[in-house]
Amino acid sequence: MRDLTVQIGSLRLTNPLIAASGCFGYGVEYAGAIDLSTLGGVAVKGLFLAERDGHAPPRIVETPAGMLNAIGLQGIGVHRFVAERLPELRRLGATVFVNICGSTIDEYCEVARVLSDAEGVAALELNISCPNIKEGGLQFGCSLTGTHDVVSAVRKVTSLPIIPKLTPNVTDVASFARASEEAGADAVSLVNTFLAMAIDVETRRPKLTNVLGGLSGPAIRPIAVRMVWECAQAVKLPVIGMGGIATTDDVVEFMLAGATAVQVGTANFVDPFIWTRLLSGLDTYLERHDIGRAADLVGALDLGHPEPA
Amino acid sequence: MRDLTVQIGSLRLTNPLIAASGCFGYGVEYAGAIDLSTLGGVAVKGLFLAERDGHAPPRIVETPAGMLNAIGLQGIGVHRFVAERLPELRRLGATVFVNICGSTIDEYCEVARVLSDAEGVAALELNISCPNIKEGGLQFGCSLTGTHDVVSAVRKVTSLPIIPKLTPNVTDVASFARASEEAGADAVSLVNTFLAMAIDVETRRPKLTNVLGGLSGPAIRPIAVRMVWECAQAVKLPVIGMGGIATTDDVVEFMLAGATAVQVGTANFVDPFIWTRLLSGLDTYLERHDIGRAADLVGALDLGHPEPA
Amino acid sequence: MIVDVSAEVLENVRLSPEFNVLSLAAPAVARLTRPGQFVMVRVRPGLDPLLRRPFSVFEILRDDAGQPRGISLLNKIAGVGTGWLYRAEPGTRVDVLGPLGQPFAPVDPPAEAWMVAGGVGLAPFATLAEALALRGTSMTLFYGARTAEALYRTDLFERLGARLSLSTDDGSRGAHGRITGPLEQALDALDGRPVTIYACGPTPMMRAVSALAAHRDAPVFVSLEPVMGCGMGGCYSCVVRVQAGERGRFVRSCLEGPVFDASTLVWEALPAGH
Amino acid sequence: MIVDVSAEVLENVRLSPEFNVLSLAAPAVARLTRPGQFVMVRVRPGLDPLLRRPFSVFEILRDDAGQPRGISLLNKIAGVGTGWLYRAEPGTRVDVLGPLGQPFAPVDPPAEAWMVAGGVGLAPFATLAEALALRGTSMTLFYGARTAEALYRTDLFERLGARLSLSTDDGSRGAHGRITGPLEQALDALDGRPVTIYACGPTPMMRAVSALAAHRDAPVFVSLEPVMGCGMGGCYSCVVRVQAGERGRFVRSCLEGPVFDASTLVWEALPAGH
Ligand SMILES: Cc1cc2nc3c(=O)[nH]c(=O)nc-3n(C[C@H](O)[C@H](O)[C@H](O)COP(=O)(O)OP(=O)(O)OC[C@H]3O[C@@H](n4cnc5c(N)ncnc54)[C@H](O)[C@@H]3O)c2cc1C
Ligand SMILES: Cc1cc2nc3c(=O)[nH]c(=O)nc-3n(C[C@H](O)[C@H](O)[C@H](O)COP(=O)(O)OP(=O)(O)OC[C@H]3O[C@@H](n4cnc5c(N)ncnc54)[C@H](O)[C@@H]3O)c2cc1C
Ligand SMILES: Cc1cc2nc3c(=O)[nH]c(=O)nc-3n(C[C@H](O)[C@H](O)[C@H](O)COP(=O)(O)O)c2cc1C
Ligand SMILES: Cc1cc2nc3c(=O)[nH]c(=O)nc-3n(C[C@H](O)[C@H](O)[C@H](O)COP(=O)(O)O)c2cc1C
Ligand code: FES
Ligand code: FES
Repeated sequence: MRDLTVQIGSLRLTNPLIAASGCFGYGVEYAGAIDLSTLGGVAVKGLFLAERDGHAPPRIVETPAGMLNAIGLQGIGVHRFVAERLPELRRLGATVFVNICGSTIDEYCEVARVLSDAEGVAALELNISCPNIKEGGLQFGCSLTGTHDVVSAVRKVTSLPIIPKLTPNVTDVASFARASEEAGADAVSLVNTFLAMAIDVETRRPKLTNVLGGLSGPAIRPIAVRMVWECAQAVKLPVIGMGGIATTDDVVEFMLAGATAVQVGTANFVDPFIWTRLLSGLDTYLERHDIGRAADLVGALDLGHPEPA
Repeated sequence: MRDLTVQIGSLRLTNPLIAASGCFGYGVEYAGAIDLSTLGGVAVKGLFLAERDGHAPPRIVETPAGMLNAIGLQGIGVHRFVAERLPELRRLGATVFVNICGSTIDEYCEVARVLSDAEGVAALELNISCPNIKEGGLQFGCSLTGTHDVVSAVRKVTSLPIIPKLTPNVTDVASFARASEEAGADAVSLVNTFLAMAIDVETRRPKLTNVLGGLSGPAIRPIAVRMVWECAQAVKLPVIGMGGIATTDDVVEFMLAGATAVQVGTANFVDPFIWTRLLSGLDTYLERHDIGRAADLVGALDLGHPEPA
Repeated sequence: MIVDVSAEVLENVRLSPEFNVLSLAAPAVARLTRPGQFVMVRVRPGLDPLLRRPFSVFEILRDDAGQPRGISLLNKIAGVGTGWLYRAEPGTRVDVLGPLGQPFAPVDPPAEAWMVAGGVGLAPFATLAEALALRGTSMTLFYGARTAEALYRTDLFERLGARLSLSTDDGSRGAHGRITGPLEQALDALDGRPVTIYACGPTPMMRAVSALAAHRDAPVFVSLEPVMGCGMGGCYSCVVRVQAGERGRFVRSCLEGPVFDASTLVWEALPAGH
Repeated sequence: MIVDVSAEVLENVRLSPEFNVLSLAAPAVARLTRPGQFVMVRVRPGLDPLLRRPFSVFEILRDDAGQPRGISLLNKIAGVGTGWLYRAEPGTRVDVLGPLGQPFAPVDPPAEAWMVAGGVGLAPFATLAEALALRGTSMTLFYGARTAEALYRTDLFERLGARLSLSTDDGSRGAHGRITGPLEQALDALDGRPVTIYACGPTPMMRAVSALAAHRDAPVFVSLEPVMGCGMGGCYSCVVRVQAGERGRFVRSCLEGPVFDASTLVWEALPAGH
């Protein structure tokens, strides 16, 4: 096995593969399929301070090479998470990224405080990019000052690494990475889902109860890769890339574009055993290309005038 | 056959199906596969004033349920188009939408003037959204004032219907529809392609010579439908919707979301005989749902609290 | 334990233009499956369709020595995925992830077990009937369909000793009308005998069964079929509302179901079904 | 005329772990095809892969009465689409759009025709050889591959009266080395006889052939294989640079090619090939 470790700020990950938030439950659900300690990290489902009901079903719809979701951040709230799930995650040896949400800046801060006091949280991923809820989320994620304000407020209340998760539903995603950097973030992660919709032509109604949902999966990968590339050039912070990763080649593609680590969401639904395949695939890739460390892939895209391919 | 006609400003189309620009050559290439006069319209490849070479190949790459292109607007220029292609298009009975480009506002205006003086042009589609070229395109399409300025300048030099083609690479596409409306557009069309990239992990080089390309095809449809829906609510102008249409259901979906007409691009590559299938499919749909006119579908999305589906 | 196997199609018996039974070489899944559990099937390689589809395990296939060698699915065409499985030829492969979900708890004698199936809702009952037969529980299959031709594989259940009570919408076999008719009569004739009811079928049917039985204090377990994105508890797409506090709460039916005690569900919040 | 047919796979002969000949029931395409033309094949339904793949028409298949009943493709695995076509079982269907592109112009006697094929570049020459045989043009197939086993279907060409000049990289059959070796010798031995050369294979090979022949004033027509998005002139993905003015200009090889007069191409601008 080559050296797969990567560094996100002060955090050393055993490998660059992180389960994406909202696509891996609270992690414990997958303990039967994969040894969680073998993952670079586990980003748990987005948490508000209080429990949340989420949207009425139908909550997902399949689309070409992708899916829409409007779960509406159903969740048990940060207190129950700390009491009921975190101990189990620690026991399983997971590196826990907690995806945190808020309707107000105060709520983000309060959630961050609770988690900072808890044992076993590796980093906070600030969800300022959920397209499916009215309050919070995009309200901050689509405004540069909103992004700056949330990040700097949370920065003040925690010493955990903070990773704003950026939305792709903006003109210039790199400027949001910059705003995050200036506000004291330790890394940025992207992309969250693309705001989208689907209509049932027989009933003439939206297919999702929530009307709008977020597009994820392989369909969006080429846009996500471009955005990761833009952000990696714009900031010194590590970038955590995601959007449609389903194969080892996809992992490598994001890393070449500048991602220090990657997250896998939708593909885990299709194949919960994907992790071992991606890990061994990455190792094989490094070996075939005689690259010593996975970290050497980061940003190694070769832009030199492409030899006529 | 039901009444399939739709109205785009002063222009009456025999049906809502238009071949998308850049996906149908100059139209004449497809005369062997389809009687061009049976189409609602034919949007020809984007034209600058002068001939253009375009980008070095590879110019396309396939992606999950989509493709990237960076053609770079290779073209014969507006003068040769008028002299060499337009007469043939007229003879074939095509309703010609000319997709026009410019590096400067003056160039847009000059191209518009030349086409206004020519015989057989039905409308001008203003390409302010090509993601693959340095000059023109996104430079106007990603700025509200840029959009407003180009549209109002062209408005002054032509009485042809003008249809700015909007880019999806913005935070709030509806505001660009509004800017177009205020500047005197007759309709808006969207979406152009999503800025994206793909990397060859074996060579570690971009798959496209141009590095970046535009994502089109079924992959983007759910985002495009959402954007069409947003624009249709924001402006009184007719909206021409596109992005990933490949089946009759897709056509209907866009119309329900608010599109008065639709364009089909990538799917025509896969199936140049798609047009007759979509036309008869639309007719069958209207019959099955006992809807008299295709125009009645426009914006007929039912948002009433979705009965638990 | 959950496994993912690339399973060869052993046989595809088309029962009608809409229904087929697909036999799959998946011994590992077969060994682990308990009554009423389901699997997530990736119908073909590639990204279209992207997601797996949930299917009840219909039969546990056994070799001559009685060892589990695979499972079968009772498949009804609903769209692209089920269409592929209808056409799948022997020799091709599909990925099968499972077994998943909470199984039925087979009731012991002296209680009777009544299985109420509507259409493709027959699927989870073959495994349950096997388990009931092992326990010696007396059982009846109430099974309704549109026509006589659409009542499939009743032989399986007869072989296990189940009584049949059938109905068809057109009266071509069994009682005329919905299966809730014969069920209600049977309930009225119970005369104090304890019975546990298991139901699977269209949501309105399951709801009606649940209402009928509630009057008679007979426990009802239903197997729900909501849209499922992952089957593993990862996505929260499959929620149904169960009673809790004032408004109830959403639980994931892939983890806490698909089998639910009917009396715990908030039926009004359930999608009317497909 | 261009047609799109849903063609049944009649036969799939696997020549090696990499190459196969796929016979397709596509009489309409077979009737229309001229030498060296290609078709765009949708390898399977659904959106993955999305685009069609270009293939030379290899053989025109005829029934006993000599009527065209289909075409065959000489397929080499390069990725997902060609992989599917390698595995395609008889009875499945693929969509075939064509015939497309500019055909070879078969030369008349007394000129000789030399076909120079590298690897899968053999594909467009079976139809050309048929046309040449009809005209009574004397022909030679120069055909190079890695090993003796990778020289396929030479029987087809012998049957049509072509002389064979073979080469293998490992010397296991024919000359040792590249096919340009035997070709150069033959050119040197021409002694004023008029010859027209047709070449298809890796770009460096075609370029070398073109250079060799240019010295001897022999016209060379090459069949190029760039990436093609549509095959119909719609997308401008398939351009190659031809000489014009100072810098040359891009032309669509699906419309103006795939067959080009080698002397008109700007070889430096051609992708090195796959
Ligand atoms: C636990 C469980 C067990 C099931 N067991 C069986 C079984 O044994 N046999 C069987 O034939 N089917 C079973 N189903 C239903 C089956 O999963 C769906 O019919 C299937 O997913 C539809 O996929 P498709 O690709 O054919 O349809 P799509 O093309 O995806 O959709 C076509 C239509 O089917 C509807 N649909 C989507 N998901 C479901 C769903 N879960 N249930 C019903 N309709 C749906 C869609 O809304 C759409 O209207 C089960 C479902 C669940 C949740
Ligand atoms: C006019 C024409 C005629 C052709 N005739 C034949 C033929 O008779 N037999 C045959 O086997 N092949 C032929 N080819 C090549 C064939 O089209 C490609 O091998 C095929 O498109 C690759 O598809 P894939 O899905 O297998 O590969 P993908 O999975 O799409 O890609 C795999 C690799 O193949 C490369 N590739 C993509 N397109 C081409 C291409 N056009 N040519 C070569 N490599 C490509 C990709 O860059 C990638 O590296 C022809 C091509 C053209 C343009
Ligand atoms: C069902 C579902 C639920 C999600 N929930 C969350 C969430 O709670 N918080 C969050 O930041 N992202 C959420 N996401 C977004 C994913 O974490 C990820 O950013 C996105 O899906 C793109 O990656 P993918 O294509 O690999 O799925 C969710 C995505 C899906 C599909
Ligand atoms: C190869 C290619 C070339 C294109 N060229 C143009 C163009 O010249 N002008 C333009 O406005 N849009 C151009 N487009 C965008 C399409 O017109 C259309 O907006 C987009 O592809 C989305 O539709 P689709 O998914 O149906 O292809 C091009 C798209 C493709 C795929
Ligand atoms: S199906 Fe994903 S949580 Fe139940
Ligand atoms: S392949 Fe599309 S123009 Fe040639």
